Amino acid sequence: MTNQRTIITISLANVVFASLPFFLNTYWVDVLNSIGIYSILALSLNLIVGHAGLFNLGHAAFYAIGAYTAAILNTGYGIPILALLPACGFTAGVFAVLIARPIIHLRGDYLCIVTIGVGEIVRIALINDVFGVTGGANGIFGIARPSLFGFSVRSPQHFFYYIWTFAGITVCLFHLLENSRFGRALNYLREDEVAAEGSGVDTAHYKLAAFVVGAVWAGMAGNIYASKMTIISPESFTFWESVLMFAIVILGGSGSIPGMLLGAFLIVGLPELFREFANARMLVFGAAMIAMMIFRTQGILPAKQRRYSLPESSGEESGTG
Amino acid sequence: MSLLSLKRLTKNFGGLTAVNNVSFDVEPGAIVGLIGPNGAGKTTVFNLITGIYAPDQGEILFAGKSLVRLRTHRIIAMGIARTFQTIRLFQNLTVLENVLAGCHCQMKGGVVASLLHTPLQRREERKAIVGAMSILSFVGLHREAQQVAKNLSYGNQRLLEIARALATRPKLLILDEPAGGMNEQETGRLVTLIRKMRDQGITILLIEHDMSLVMKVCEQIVVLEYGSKIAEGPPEAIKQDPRVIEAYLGTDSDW
Amino acid sequence: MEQFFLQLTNGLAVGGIYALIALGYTMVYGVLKLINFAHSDLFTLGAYLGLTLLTSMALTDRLGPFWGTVLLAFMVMLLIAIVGALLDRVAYRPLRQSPRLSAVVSALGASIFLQNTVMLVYGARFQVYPQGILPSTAIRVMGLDIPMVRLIVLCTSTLMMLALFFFIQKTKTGTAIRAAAIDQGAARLMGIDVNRVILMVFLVGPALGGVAGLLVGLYYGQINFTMGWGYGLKAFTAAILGGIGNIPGAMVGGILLGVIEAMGAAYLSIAWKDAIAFCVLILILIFRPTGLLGERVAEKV
Amino acid sequence: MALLEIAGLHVRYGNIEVLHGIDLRVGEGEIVSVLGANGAGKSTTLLSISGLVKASAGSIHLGETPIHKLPAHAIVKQGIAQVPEGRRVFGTLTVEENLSLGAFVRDEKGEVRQTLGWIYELFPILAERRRQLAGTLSGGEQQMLAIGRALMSRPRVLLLDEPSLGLAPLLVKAIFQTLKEINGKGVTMVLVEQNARAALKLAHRGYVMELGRIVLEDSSSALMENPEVQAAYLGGEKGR
Amino acid sequence: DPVKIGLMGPMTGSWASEGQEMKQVLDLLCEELNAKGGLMGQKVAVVSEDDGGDPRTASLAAQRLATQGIAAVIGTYGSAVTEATQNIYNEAKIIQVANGSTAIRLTEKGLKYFFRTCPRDDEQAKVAAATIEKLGVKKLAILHDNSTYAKGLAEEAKGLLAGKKGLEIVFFDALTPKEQDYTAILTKMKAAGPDFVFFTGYYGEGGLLLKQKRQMNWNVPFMGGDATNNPDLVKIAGKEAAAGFYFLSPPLPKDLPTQEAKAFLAAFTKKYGNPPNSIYPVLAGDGFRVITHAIAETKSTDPEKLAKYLKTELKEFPGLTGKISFNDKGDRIGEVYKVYKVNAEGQFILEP
Ligand SMILES: Nc1ncnc2c1ncn2[C@@H]1O[C@H](COP(=O)(O)OP(=O)(O)OP(=O)(O)O)[C@@H](O)[C@H]1O
Ligand SMILES: Nc1ncnc2c1ncn2[C@@H]1O[C@H](COP(=O)(O)OP(=O)(O)OP(=O)(O)O)[C@@H](O)[C@H]1O
Ligand SMILES: [Mg+2]
Ligand SMILES: [Mg+2]
Repeated sequence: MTNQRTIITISLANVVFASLPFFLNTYWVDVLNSIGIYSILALSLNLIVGHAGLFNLGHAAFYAIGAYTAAILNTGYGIPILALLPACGFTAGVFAVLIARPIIHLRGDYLCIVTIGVGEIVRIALINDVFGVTGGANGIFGIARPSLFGFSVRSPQHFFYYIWTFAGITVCLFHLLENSRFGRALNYLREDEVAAEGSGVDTAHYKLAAFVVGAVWAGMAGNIYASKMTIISPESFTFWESVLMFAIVILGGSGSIPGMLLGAFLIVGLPELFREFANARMLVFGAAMIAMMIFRTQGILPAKQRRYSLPESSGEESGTG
Repeated sequence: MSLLSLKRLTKNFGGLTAVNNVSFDVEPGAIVGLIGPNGAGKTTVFNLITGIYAPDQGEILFAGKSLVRLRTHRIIAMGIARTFQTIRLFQNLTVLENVLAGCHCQMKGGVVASLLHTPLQRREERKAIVGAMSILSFVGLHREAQQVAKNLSYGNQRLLEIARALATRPKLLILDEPAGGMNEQETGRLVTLIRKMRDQGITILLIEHDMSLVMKVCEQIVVLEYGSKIAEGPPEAIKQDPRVIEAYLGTDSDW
Repeated sequence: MEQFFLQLTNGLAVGGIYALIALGYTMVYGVLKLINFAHSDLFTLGAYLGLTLLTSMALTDRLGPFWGTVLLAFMVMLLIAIVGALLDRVAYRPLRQSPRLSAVVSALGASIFLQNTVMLVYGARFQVYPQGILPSTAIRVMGLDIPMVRLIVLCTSTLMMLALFFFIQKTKTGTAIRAAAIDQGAARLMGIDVNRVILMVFLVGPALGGVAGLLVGLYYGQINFTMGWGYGLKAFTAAILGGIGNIPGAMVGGILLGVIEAMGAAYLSIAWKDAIAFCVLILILIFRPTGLLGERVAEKV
Repeated sequence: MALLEIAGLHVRYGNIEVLHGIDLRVGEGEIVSVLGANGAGKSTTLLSISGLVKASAGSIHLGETPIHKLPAHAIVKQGIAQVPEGRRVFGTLTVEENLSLGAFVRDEKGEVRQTLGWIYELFPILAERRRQLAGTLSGGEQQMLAIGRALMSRPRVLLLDEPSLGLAPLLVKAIFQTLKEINGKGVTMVLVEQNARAALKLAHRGYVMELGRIVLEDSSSALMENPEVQAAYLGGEKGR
Repeated sequence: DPVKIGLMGPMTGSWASEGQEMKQVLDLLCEELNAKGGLMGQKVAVVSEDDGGDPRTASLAAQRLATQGIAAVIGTYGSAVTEATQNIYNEAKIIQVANGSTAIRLTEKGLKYFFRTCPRDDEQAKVAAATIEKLGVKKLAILHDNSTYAKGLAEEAKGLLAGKKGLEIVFFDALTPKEQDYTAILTKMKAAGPDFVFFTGYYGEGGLLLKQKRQMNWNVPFMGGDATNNPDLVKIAGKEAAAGFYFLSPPLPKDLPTQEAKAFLAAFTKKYGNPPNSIYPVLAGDGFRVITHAIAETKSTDPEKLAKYLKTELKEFPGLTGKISFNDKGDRIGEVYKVYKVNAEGQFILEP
């Protein structure tokens, strides 16, 4: 059966991937870590941009909120960083509710600029040491490494398994989420809002929900980032970060989970491969971005139609009741 | 009690009164036609009923409850479904998914249930798909279930809109020019379908310019002109009504 | 009070530049529904090309500051227009039939590419315009010294905007541009050559951006290869504030944004200046979801 | 000599071919109607005449000129106007702006104004709404606008894709009457209609399409007598 | 095998001009060293990586350098960027000599292999405060740009000067870097009526401030931190506007009487056509020279030995920017900062 085949292929791929740290040097492992974090971010943004069709170019704000929540609570109150994972998601989610609620009715590009604006406001607030807890431009340092049952995640190799386990869980959960009532509802409002509302879908609710779920995951990614770097500063949460995440979603193929992973490999990995070009590496990267978009206009791995296994007796006509 | 009743409904757009003091009732189980010249305000009436516009004045009661200022999806959940004058499908989704949109308000699974695919959620999902497929067979689109909606022909797209509306389990179905762009044969099939839906207990309110269809299926007809109701009655009476003939039907008695 | 008027003229001048750049965003957006992120780098390129032409051809020495600058402006417009059209040909045209956001990513790539091209060609250091091309005097209005340059910047940008406005509203090509902006297929059925319209848009929009770059160079005297991002973001904000796709909107949005920023800096906090501007933007959009002069909404259900 | 001649036209969307070799001739001053079920390819045929979709094989000639290679805007200049399916009025422009766009290929201002006056006579409601945004017009009003807009270019050949769609019965009659008059002034027409009876009444000849092929071609009166056509397009019983 | 010295600097992004010049300096010094026979009989090679001026890219650059068998790494410029890499080098036991990261806390962590050739912010703040007092300032305005470095310096100086008799800080705020119009800020600052302005940001903004200040006919004297030490400042501001501007800086090579400095300046100008623009690349050069000197002296690339040598044995090494010794934390010892003033010709003149 094809289904079994895919399962076998996927498991094999996972085993190969999991053994990578034994073959790669630390640098490449760390590149993979970076890719992992961006995969998580892209998966979360994919819900908002890819599925709900909401044009969000300020995702770094949620990422930042998560990272700063982790940093502040960890350095200030000594709460273990791993225990803060849900808290980071929670604060980012709450922030998303507060922000998204009034702006959710904006359409397309108006929403886009507002999200950019929110991203910038957050960054400026961090720089200006809002509430006196963000450390201003210096950021916050001395963030603890995660530790589980006395085992401390320290080296890039450790982080590889930590990050990619989280990414794997995210993939599984989001796969389920996509193939459910919730995922479909997001698609409806992406396709035609009036028709969605006219079919009984509470569009405002789902837009907000997309933002919240996306923000929660970005917040948790922020926690992971903070614990990996042990120092965070506003420089890590600029508009450029949002742009990168956005580019991953579109380039990978919006709405497609494998697309997000591949997109993260390309957007984060290519600049590393292009290190050979020294000063011209970003130039080459820019050109590559255009080229990839042109060759795969729908994204590299565009989303596939959902397939449903249909009930047997769908042939004969029956009632509506 | 009437299923739907409009009371002195008025809607202005800038200086234009698109709907002017219109009242009429729809009885349960009836097939009611809403006709009138172009720009008479028929679609606007539908948009008022489904909450896309809010009326400037007047009251809309559905099964005794007021619909005024409710959000559209709430109104749908109360048991009113509609189709659109210009087709509004989810073009890039499959036919089945389009119908599942209609099932949406029958289902409960939220974010967490969706994330975890709880057994409850799975059962619900299963049920929705079965339901959606039976509705598709009902309108005759079950073979296209896994096709992308935009690949359907125009007539089938219209049917799909109806299927999506049916999936919300409406008590009242309102159709805005369902036969637009259909030929005689297809229109004939639509007539059968409309009757079949009524036999399932669904009340129907429709706008149509195809008089052969209207006169064939409607039991009651409301005529609008310049936003105001100018006549109401059974087809025979409407056909004879001089005002309607002058404003809308024309003298030629082809139908 | 003195502070108020100084800040006002200051805001107006900056706003004029934002508006000029915003026009390029809005025009391209109007027709292609594309946010041309590379526009900000065309602006930067305009500033750099202007500098090259200025120093290599000594136009202002030969023709005097006024005519020299005018000629210079035309040359910059021409060059940037060509680059704009090339950009469209290479990065956007292959994406005409694909989802809207794909072109946005291509635009981001183009932006990175252009920015780094400028860096590699001209170096990463600041470049400095020769001094004294624009008069450095101030004129006295009601007891206030208002620098001439500000007036010049404001007048130039206003003039260009008005010219564009009449072009779009009153000429046949302008009508064609507006029609193509709504429905390209239908526009072609009217006999409009849509490809020409798009070419037109990619000539005019970047040309205005290029001139804005030149103005910035002349006005501030200092340019660098990353300056596009900041201006671009502000100009894009301005375009949205006024209602994207709407030409008078871009002008109003630009000027307003300039003034809001100046006032925010003067009376609230300099460090929070941009945050204040974005807050005002968000507030405005909450109450006017399609911007100040937003597109006339005409979606009928 | 046919004014408009389509020979062996193949059209594909992506990798699906929807027209498999269409041959169609329209004489000068003729009204030809095209019938066919949904999805038969009628609209596609009209769009390829206007150059909005490109033929993968075959040719289209207007008189002596091969137009299948021309871009859409050049075809309009040749005198072919279309009332497209789904109206496609410019929603955020006013009624009058829409109409003047219809005359985009014409240069003489005075004559254009005259045509505009004529359109307003034909459709007085458009005159009433001349400053309203086209997108807020009712469905039928938009249809009138689309027809008026096509007429603004004073075409030699007018392609109509379901012009009666969504129009009130009185208006359908009026529009068919108008089309007849315009035809009387020498305008050649291709008419795609679901209202087959009205279409055949107006047209001189007709074609029937099925699944991307022409399956029948005859004079209108002959088609109306044809039992297959009667069953499929005219309704078994007495239709409209 | 050659002895590899890493260079981590911003080759792209906003600070690309610094990083690219850092590379120029190191390439030149490396050539000279190889011409003299290299180290321990081996050639020396510079391996450079781009940190993009951003912490995340920098951490990857550091991982990459760490796997390339380098004996030590020079860099980088920004403090937050350096901080993101400190642990990586430390864990990999690679000596890191930062050249532009002046934030105090970098050396307060007790990292064994971390050094810097630039002085710390508090050093500079001390000199700044002393200068301001000496000039008899009564109403002081302090302006920074919200960057780690500038804000740190501004706050240190504020701390040192607050409460001093006869001196009032009438203005303390930040501008947004990379903009071009600072008249709004100047107008606001002017309204506060300071008789002296201390600007702790970078030369690009500094030049514009001076220029726009002059356009407003405002004659208040300005002083800048060492980030304003760049000839481009004068170009941007114009000579008239820049005249009279004070700034703090480690001594420029041209003002050092030593042979090394003069020779370096000549060689650099010869190779690249202009003298170095910024002081930080020169400090990177000092890092390179210190490290290569230590390797030559200890005849080893063992980090333990090198670190020990640098901390305990290296004394008064004749650097390009003056004498270099390190304390136990890895900070450079000694009064490094000097006060400069721009003269009417736009030259930088060392204040007595
Ligand atoms: N959003 C709107 N803004 C302004 N005018 C509107 C709007 N919606 C409808 N109208 C106007 O209201 C009138 C009634 O429109 P409506 O769509 O209800 O007509 P209709 O009876 O459905 O006509 P048709 O049979 O042609 O579809 C029309 O004249 C139309 O131009
Ligand atoms: N843009 C498109 N992409 C892919 N397929 C298309 C496209 N447009 C039309 N088709 C398909 O081409 C076929 C012919 O369509 P066309 O619109 O020409 O039919 P028609 O005869 O005009 O039908 P109708 O009466 O519904 O208007 C149909 O099967 C349709 O699904
Ligand atoms: Mg209607
Ligand atoms: Mg059709």
